[in-house]
Amino acid sequence: MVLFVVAYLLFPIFWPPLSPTLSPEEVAAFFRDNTTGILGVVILCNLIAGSLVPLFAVTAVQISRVTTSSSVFTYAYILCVGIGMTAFILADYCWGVAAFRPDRDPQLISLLNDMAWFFFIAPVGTVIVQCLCFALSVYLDEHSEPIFPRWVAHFNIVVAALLVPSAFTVLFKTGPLAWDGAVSFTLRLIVFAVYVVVTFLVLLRTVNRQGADRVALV
Amino acid sequence: MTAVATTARRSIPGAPSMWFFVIGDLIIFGCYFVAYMYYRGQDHTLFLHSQARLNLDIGAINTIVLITSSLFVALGTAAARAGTVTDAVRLFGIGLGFGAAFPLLKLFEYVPEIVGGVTPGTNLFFMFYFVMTGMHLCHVLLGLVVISFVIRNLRTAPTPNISLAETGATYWHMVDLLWLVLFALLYLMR
Amino acid sequence: MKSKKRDQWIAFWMVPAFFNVFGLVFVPLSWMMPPRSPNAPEPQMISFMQSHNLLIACALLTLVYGFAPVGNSIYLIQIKRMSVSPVFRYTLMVGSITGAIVGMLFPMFCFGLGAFRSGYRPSILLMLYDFGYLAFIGSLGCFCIMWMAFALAIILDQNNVLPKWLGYYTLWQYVTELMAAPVWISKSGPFAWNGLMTFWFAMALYVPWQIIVYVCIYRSIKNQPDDELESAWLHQTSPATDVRPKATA
Amino acid sequence: MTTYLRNPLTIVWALLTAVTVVSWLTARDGGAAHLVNVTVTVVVLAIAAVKAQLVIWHFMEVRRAPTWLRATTAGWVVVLFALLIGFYFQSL
Repeated sequence: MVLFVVAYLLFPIFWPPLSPTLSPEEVAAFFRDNTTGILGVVILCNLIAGSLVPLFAVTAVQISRVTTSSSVFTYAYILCVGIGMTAFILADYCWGVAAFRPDRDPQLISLLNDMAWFFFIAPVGTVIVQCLCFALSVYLDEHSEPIFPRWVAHFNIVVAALLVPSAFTVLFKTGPLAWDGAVSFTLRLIVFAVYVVVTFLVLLRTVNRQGADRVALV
Repeated sequence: MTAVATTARRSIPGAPSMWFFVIGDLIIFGCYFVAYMYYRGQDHTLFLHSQARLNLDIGAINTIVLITSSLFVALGTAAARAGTVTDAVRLFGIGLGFGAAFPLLKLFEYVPEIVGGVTPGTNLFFMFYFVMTGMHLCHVLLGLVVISFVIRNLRTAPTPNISLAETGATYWHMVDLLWLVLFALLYLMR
Repeated sequence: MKSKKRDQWIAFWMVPAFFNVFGLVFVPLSWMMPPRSPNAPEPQMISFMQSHNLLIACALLTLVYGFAPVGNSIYLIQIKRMSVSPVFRYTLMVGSITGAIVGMLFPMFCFGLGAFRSGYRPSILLMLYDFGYLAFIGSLGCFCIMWMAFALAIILDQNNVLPKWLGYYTLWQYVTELMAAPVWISKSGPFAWNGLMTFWFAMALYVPWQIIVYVCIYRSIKNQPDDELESAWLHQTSPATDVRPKATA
Repeated sequence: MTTYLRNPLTIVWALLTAVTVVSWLTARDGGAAHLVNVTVTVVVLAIAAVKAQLVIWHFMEVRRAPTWLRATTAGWVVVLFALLIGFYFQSL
């Protein structure tokens, strides 16, 4: 979590994210002149992605404690986390490779950069399903005193809805839906950060309350 | 033993799900054979030339090895059904022995070929040859595992599980049957 | 009566919808499947790579591919009910995670990337073209272990959750995956990635299998006795509070 | 142990091996290896069909199985070899 905040500060290099309309040459130039910044971001991003996994794992444990008729949502949640995080880390690799040797042929650099952006957007699909699974498991909780408060489910639904538009960055190069557009990029990051923080807090509460009845992971 | 003319039993030997698998496998391999024949029809000379480079002797010995192992497995099932478990175990053992000889011979056939530069990539015939015999080899290895399970069951279980023995035998005969057709198509055809 | 198995049903019905979209995205929209032959004439390949609806396909997939795990989780809960060790469940889990990325997401992105920016040299486009198809059709490993784990689980299972012949049918899925191996070697003829032996036989076996599996799972969810459900302890009359079933992994 | 060898199966086995050896010899030094030799192929395919049917009947004990099983297996052998020979001649 802390890493996430630190990376955020280092992120400003990326803050004005590369607009997709840049031609390969400019992209290569961009990579050339601030390689150190990018490499820093890449290394930190790897750590962040790694650190997010335990957070989601704890949510998976809590979901398994929710008494629905079967643990289909827990498995779906675990699989989504697996896929989402790998995609996120792959994005770093592409940036890292591009920044590693910036004097490569510009077209390759821009290809790697595009690939990085594609993978950066990919987790959107799984995060949406994650939120849906989480929300559904909370709604269907037949437990006498529900493990998660209701508003958590509503929050997840909202998060999922907000993330949907950013999947279309692939189509547009300019305007709100493009990479650097307000809707897809900034909204997505803010929503994601808020989501992580809120889940973190909710988990703190449920884990403490859970102290009483120990139940193994599903 | 031979006098026991088993009446026309209405039940299928072995588990019905195994027969589903056997028939399905036959159909799938049948499709592969037909596809092979179709592509062979398009380029006879290439197939003939490359076929000449195959080692016919090992192929033939392999066929005989498989048929004998099939015989012993069949005798083993008959013995198991008749209740004499010790003979059944020995018969299955011999069948397993012959069966295990098949992959060894296959190695003696593949290694010199691959060392000699004949790989699946060389031409279409060898691609078919390696893929089909490779698939068949997987079935043989699986069959060996199944038969060793049957032997273990015969030796350890107080009452031998007849249907397991029959299922294993049916599968093994199917593997032998597939090889017969493969042998004819790949080695003997002109 | 509020069906107790509602969460399973929701997950269950989500997946056929996903597969229809999946089919729609692949076949009619971007004409990616059935694949072109590996050594199609270059201009044809490049024009294919530039076509705009590859991008739409890509966007749709990024949105929808999250439902693949839901499909796999349905298999997982059925395996959980079987009397087999959890090893099969973990193999299937790991297989599906790698499979989703390597087998579905990455190839789609390769095509999307090609279409995204027009300035690429043909050599890069061809590389993406091969990468996409080889990764999609040639990816054997993860799917092999997935179907093998599923098949063995069904065959070895005592309390007969899914019919045995389905186990053998899944075993053929494993066999067809093996048949896809020559895709890496040959560029034309029956063993190329659009060849009869590797692609069409596998497809002919896969599509009916997918439908049959869903029919069987539908039946097994339907006639799963209520007392076997994990939420069963909640509805038991006995007030014992700590009779919570140990939810083994 | 030897009492089992006088089993009808062994006769079938002897027949199968004999036929294999015969086809092995004919193929080895029979027609020149590089010529499309129709007779050899037809003979070989016919032998393979007979062998397949023998294995199915005796070894798989389909002879005493219910009729539908006998029909499917026999049907498979007939259809397969008919297709094989058909494709073979179609391509000549």
